[in-house]
Amino acid sequence: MTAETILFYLFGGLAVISALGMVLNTRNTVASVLSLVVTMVSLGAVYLLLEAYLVAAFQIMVYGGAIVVLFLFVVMLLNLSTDEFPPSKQRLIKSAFVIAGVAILAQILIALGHDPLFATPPEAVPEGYGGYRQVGILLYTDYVLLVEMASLLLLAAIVGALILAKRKID
Amino acid sequence: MIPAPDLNLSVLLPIILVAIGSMTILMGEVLLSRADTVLGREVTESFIGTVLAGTAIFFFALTLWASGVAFAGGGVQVFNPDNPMYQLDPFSSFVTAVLALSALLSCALSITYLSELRINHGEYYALIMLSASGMMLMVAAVDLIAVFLGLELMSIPIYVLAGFDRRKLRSNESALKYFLIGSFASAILLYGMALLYGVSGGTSFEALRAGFDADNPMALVGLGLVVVGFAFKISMVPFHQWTPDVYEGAPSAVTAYMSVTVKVAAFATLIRLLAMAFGPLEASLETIFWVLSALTIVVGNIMAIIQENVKRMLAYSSIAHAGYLMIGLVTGTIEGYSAMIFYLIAYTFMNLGAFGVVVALANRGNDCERIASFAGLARTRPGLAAVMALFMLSLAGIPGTAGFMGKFKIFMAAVNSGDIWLLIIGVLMSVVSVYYYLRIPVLMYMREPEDESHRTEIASGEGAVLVVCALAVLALGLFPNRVPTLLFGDLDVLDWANRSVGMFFGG
Amino acid sequence: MVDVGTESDLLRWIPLLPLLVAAYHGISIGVLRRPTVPRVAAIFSCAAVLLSFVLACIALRDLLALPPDSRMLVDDIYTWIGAGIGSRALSAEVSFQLDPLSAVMTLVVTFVGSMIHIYSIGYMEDDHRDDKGTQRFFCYLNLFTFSMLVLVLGDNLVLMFLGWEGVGLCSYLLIGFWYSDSWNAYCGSKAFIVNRIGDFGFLIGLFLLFNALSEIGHPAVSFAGIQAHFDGIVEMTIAVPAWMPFAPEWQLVNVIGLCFFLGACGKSAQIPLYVWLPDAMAGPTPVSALIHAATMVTAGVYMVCRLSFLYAAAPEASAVIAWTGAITALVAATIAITQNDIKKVLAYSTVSQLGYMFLAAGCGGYTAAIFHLGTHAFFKGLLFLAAGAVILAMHHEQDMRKMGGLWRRLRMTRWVFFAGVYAIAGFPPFSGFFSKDEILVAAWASHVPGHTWLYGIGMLTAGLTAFYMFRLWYLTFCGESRVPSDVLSHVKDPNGFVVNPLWVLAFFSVTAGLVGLPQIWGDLIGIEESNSLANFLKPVFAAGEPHHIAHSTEYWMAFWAVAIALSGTALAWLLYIKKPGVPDRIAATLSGLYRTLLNKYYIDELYDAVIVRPLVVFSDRVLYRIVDAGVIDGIGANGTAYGIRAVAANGLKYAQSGLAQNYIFFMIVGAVAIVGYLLR
Amino acid sequence: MLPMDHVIALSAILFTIGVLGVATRRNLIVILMSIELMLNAVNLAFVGFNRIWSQVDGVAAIDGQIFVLMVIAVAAAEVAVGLGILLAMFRNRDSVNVEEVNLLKW
Repeated sequence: MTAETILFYLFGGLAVISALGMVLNTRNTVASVLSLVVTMVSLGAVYLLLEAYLVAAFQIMVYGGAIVVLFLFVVMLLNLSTDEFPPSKQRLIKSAFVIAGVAILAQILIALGHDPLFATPPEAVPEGYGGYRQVGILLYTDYVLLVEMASLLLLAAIVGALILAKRKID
Repeated sequence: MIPAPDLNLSVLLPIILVAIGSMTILMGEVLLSRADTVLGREVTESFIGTVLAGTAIFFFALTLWASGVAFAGGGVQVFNPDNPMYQLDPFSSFVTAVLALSALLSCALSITYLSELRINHGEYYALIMLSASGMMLMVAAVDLIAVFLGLELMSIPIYVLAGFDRRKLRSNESALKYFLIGSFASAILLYGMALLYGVSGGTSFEALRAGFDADNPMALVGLGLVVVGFAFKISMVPFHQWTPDVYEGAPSAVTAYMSVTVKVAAFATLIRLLAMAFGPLEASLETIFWVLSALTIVVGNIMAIIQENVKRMLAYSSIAHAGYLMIGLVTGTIEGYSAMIFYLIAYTFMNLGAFGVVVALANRGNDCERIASFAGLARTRPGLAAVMALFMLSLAGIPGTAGFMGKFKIFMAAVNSGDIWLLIIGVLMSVVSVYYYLRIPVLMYMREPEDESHRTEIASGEGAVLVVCALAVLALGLFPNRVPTLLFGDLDVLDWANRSVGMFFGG
Repeated sequence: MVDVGTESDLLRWIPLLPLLVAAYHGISIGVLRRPTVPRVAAIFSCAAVLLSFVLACIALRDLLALPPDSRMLVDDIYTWIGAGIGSRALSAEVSFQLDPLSAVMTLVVTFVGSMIHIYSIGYMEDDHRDDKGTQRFFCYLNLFTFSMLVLVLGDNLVLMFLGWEGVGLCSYLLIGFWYSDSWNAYCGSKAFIVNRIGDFGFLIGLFLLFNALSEIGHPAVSFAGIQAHFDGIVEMTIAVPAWMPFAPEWQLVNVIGLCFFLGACGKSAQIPLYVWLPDAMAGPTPVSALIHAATMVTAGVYMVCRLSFLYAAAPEASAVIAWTGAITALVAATIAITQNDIKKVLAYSTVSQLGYMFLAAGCGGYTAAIFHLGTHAFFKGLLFLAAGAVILAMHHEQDMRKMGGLWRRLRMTRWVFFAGVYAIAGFPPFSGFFSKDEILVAAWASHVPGHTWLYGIGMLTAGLTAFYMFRLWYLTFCGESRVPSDVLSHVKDPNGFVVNPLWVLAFFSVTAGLVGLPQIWGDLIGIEESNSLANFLKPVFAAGEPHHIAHSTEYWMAFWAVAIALSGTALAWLLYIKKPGVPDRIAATLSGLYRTLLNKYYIDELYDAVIVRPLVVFSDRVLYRIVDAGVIDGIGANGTAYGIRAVAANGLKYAQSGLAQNYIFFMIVGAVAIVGYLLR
Repeated sequence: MLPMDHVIALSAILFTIGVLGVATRRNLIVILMSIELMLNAVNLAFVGFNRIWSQVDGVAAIDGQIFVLMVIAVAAAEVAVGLGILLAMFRNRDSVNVEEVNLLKW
C-alpha cells in the first residue's frame, strides 16, 4: 500500500463521514454546512491524488469558497442556525428511503464489480495532464462552445436569482 | 503557440440570435425604465413590457427564419470540426424551428396576462429566450456535455419562471417543487452520464456508440439513469408526479410555454440519443419503454378524469400525450420517429391553444381555472368557446384535427412494428380520454353561464395566437401535406417530419 | 383510370354545399356575433341540402349512363395523409366515390335530409325556448349532413372514419341542443361515449386490416385497394393463448370483421351498445328523425355492406352479426310494447328495425339490408316527423296515455301517420312489406347456423312490430280522447312547413317498395327484372350462394308474414279498442315480466353498476387511496404491527400528498426498477 | 496507484448519501446541500474515469474534467436559483420546511 493509497482512504473516509454528518445532523444547520465544507475539501484532496490539479483547485475555490459560503450566508440571513424541524415521525417512510438508497448503491456496486475497466491499473498520465495549460487550451479551442453556453447559463442564474430574491415587489 | 480553432459561427446562428435577443431585452429594460418619469408609472410599465415582448418575438422570428433556412439547405454542419458538440442537421434545424415558433407564440400570449398580474417585466422574456437557447443547444448536441449544459440552461430559467409570480404561494410552491425534483433528476442523469463516460472513454455520441457493450453492467446502469433523467423531463409515469403540481401553480402563460417546449426538446433529444448513441442497447430498452408507455397512457388518462382544475387536467392530459409519444420510441423505426415529430408539432399547437384560452380568460388576480367556470362560455365568449372546443376535440383525437393525425400516425407506426397490444391500450385509453376532454365543450355549450369574472376583452396578442393555433390544428388535421400559407406557398409538414428524422436512417 | 372509375368533379360539391352553409352559420354566430334572421338562415340550410340532392340526382344519371360493371364515379381531391415513410407507406386520399351503394345512400340522405330540413323550419319556429338557437340548430344540422355525406361517399376507411366521428359529434351536439335540461346534456354525453366504444372497434379493425395488407405488400386503406388484394389475407390467422376460446388460432378476417362490427354496433345501436339511442330522443324531433332514425344509425349497416367482401369471407363474423341483429330486433320490439312515450316507442322500433337490417346483412342479404335501410328511412322518418307534428299539436306532450281520439282533430296528420304505420307493419303493397319480406327470405336461404331460427325470430318480431305500432296508433288516434279539454280545443294540424314534407315522405313510404319489387311479384304482373334495386346494387356486393328457395315457398312466406302482421294488428285492436281494460290486467298478472320490460330489462342499471360506477370507484378509491396511500405506507409499513396502525392512522394523509419528497421517493423506486430490469 | 474501483465506489456511496439527504431531510437548505453532494459525487466519478481514460489513442483526453468544470458552473447556477426560490418562499411562509409546501395536490 503506497502513501497515495493511504491518503486516498483517509480523505475518502473523511468525505463519507462528513457527508453522513451533514445528512444525519438534525440539530444544527451551521454544523451541516461546515460538514459539507469538509466533504468538499476532502474531495479536492482526492482530485489531487487523481492528478486533476486544476479541478482540485476549482473544487476548493468554487465549492468550498463560494457555494458553501453562500449557503452559510443564507443560513445566517434567515437565522436558521438551529434546525427547527426535529426528526420526523415518519420513520417508516425514511426506512423505505434507506432501503431504496441501499438498493441503488448495491446495483451500482454490483455493476462496478464486474467491469473489466478496473481489471488493470490505469496507465501513467501524459505530460501536463490536468494542468491549467492543457485544460485552458482545450477549453478555448475544442470546448469553446461550452464556455460560451456556460456564460449564458450564469446569466440566466443571475437574472433568475435577482427576480426571485429582490426585496422590492413591483 | 495555440492553434486557433476552425469555428463555423454561422452554424450557431439560431442560438446566437436568441442570446442576443435576451441581452437586448435585459439592456433595453434598464434603458427604457428611465422613461418612467415622463409617461407615468402605469403607462410606462405596459409600454415597456410590450416593446420588450415585441423584441423577443422579433428575435424568435429571426431564429425561426434562420433555422428554416438551415432546414431547407438540408446538409449537416458542425460548429467546431475538431470536436463537434453542436450539429445543425435537418433534425436539429427542424426541431429548433418548432421551438422558436412555440416560444414566439408563448411570448405573444404572455403580454396581457402578465400586465394583468402586474409582473410584465423584461426579465420574463429574457428568461424565456435563455431557456429557448438551452433547448436549441440540447436538441442539436452530439455530445453528452452539451446535452447536459443545454438541459440545465433550459431548466434553470424555467424554475424561475414557474415562480415568477412570486407573491403567490402557489407560484412559489410550483417553482420549489420543480426546482427540487428537477435538480434531483439532473443529478441522477448526470451520474448516468458519468457511468457512460466511464464505459466508453468519451462523451461524444460517436464515442458512446463505439464504446458500448450491451453486456457491461456499468453501461446498463448508466443507460438506465440517463433514461430516468429524461423520463422526468417528459413526465413518464412514475416520474410524473411533479407535473400537475407545477403546471397548476405556475402562471398560466409559463405553463403554456413549458408544457410544449420542454416536451418537444426532451423528446427530440431522446430521439437523437437513441438513434445516434444508444443504438447497440436499444433492444434492452424496448421493454422498458413499452411498460412506461403503457403506464403513462393509463395513469395520465385515468387521473385526468377526476380533475376539477383545468390546468391540472391539462397537465395529466399532457402526461397521457407523452405516453402516446413514447409509442414512437418503442417502435424505434423511422416511421415511429417521424410520427413523433409530427405529433409533437400537433401537440404544440393544440396544447398551446388550450392553455392560451385559459390565459385569455384569466382576469386580474382571478385565474378562472376551475373546469366549472367554463360553463356557458359559448354564450358569453362564443369565439373563445369555439376554439377551446376545437382544441379539446383535437386533444381527444377526433378526425379532421391535428391530434387525430398525430395519433393516427403513431398508432400506424405501432401496428407496423407489431406492437398490437400497445396499440390496443393506446386506442382504448384515447377513447376514455374523450370523457374528460368533452366535459369542457359540454359545459361551454350546454350549461348556463355562471357568475364568473372572466376577462371580457381579448387582447390582440392572445387573439392572434389562438387564431394561429386553431388554424394550424385544422390545417394539420385536414391537409398535413400541404398546409396553405399566404406567404410561403403550401407546406408539406408530413414530409418535413420524415425528412428531419430521415438522417438517422441514412436518408 | 377506367378500372378505378370515371372522374367527376361534381361529387365534391354534394358534401361541400352543406359544409359551406354550416361555416356561414358558424361565422355569423361566433365571429360576427350577429345572427341571421332565423327564417333566412333556415332557408339557406334547406337550399344547400336540396341542392345536394339535385347534384346527387345528376350524379346518379351519370352513373346510370355507364355500363353496369364499371359504374363508379370518383372525385379525387387531394392527398390527405401522404408521404408515408418506411417499407409500409400509408397513403390516404380525400377522395369521393359514387358507386351504386353510395348512390343509394346519398340519395336517401339528401332526400330525407332535405325533407327534414324543411320540416325543421316549421318545427323550430314553434320552439320558444331559445329564440337565438335556430341558426345554431341549422348549423349543426348542416354539419351533420356534411359528415354523413362524407361517410357514405368517402372512398377509404380513414375518410369514412372522419365522417363517422363527425356524425357522432353532431348527433351529440343536437341531442344536447336544449341544454336547459341537464338530462339532455347527460344523454348527449352518453350517446357520444357509447359511440366511442364502437369507434374503438372501428379503429382496431382498421389498423389490423391495414397491417395484414401491408404484410402481403399491398398497404391500402381505400375500399378499391383493399378489395383488390383482399384474397391474400383471407387465410391469415393470429395465434392466441390457449385459455381463449377457439384457441390456438383465429382467422384474421373474422377478428377484423368483429372489430368493425363492434363499431357498427355502437353507431347503429345494436346489443350491447344500444342503450344510447332511446335516450337520444331527448333531442328535438327533427333530429330524432334525421339522425336517430333515417341516416346516422344506418351508418353501421352501410359499413357492413360496404365491406361485404370481407364479411363474405368471414362466416363466423357474419353469423355473429346475424344473431346479434335478430336478438336485438326481438328484444327491442318487446321493450317497445311497454313504452308510453310516443318517441320512445319509435326509438325502440328503430333499434328493432336496425336489427332486421343486420340480420339481413349477416345472412348475406346485403341488397335486402340496403333495401330495408331505404324504405325504413322513409317510413321511420315519416313516423318521427308525424309524431313530432302530434307532439307540437299537443303542446309538447309525449305521453300516449294522455292522447287518444286525435283522429278527428289532426285531419291531415292522421293520413300520413297511417301510411307510416301500415308501411312499418308490413302490409302489402306498402314499402315495408317488400323489404321485410326480402330480409326474411334472405334469412331462410342463408347458411348461417340456425338460419331457420333466425327466420322464426324475424317472423315473431314482425308480429310484435305490427302489435306495438298499432298499439301506438290506437292509443294516439283512436278510442276515447284522454286529452285534457283545455288542450284539446287547441289541437290542430301544424303549419305547412311541417305538413307538406310529411305528404312527400308518405308518398314514398307507400311506393318506395316498388324499386325493389321481388322477382316473384314481378312475375305475377309480368315485369322482367322487376327488382331494379337488386340489379343496380349487384356489382357492388360479393355474391353468395344461398339455398335455393322454390317460388311456392316464397309465396307462402309472404302469406305467413302478412298473416302474422294481421294477427298482431288484431291483438292490438282487441286489447286497446275492444277491451281497453285488459292490458292493465295482464300487466298486473305478469307484473314481474312487465316491469322488467318497462324498465328496459334493467340494462341501464346494469351498465351503471358494471361499468360506470366501477370506473369512478376505481379512479377515486383505488388510484387515490389504495395506490397512493397504500403503496407509500404499505412499503413503509413493512409488515410490522406498528406499520399497520400507521397506515390506518395516517392512511389518507399521504395520498397524492403534494409533498415533493414523496414524488422523489417514487422516482427512486422507478429508477431502481428500471436499472434492476436492465441488470437482470 | 489508487484502486480505481474504490474511487468509483466512493462516488457511489457519496451519491447515495446525497439521495438519502434529499429524500429524508425536511430542512430545505439541507436538501439543497444534499443535491450539491450528489453533484460532487458525480464529479468524483468523472475525475476518476478521466484518470482511467487519461489518453485515448495516445492523445491526452480530459473530457471528464471539462465535464466537471461545467458541472461546477451548473452547480453554482442551481445554488443561486435554489436559494432565490428558498428566499422567496421564506418571505411568504416564514419557514423552510419542505413538508409545509403542499398547497398543490390531488
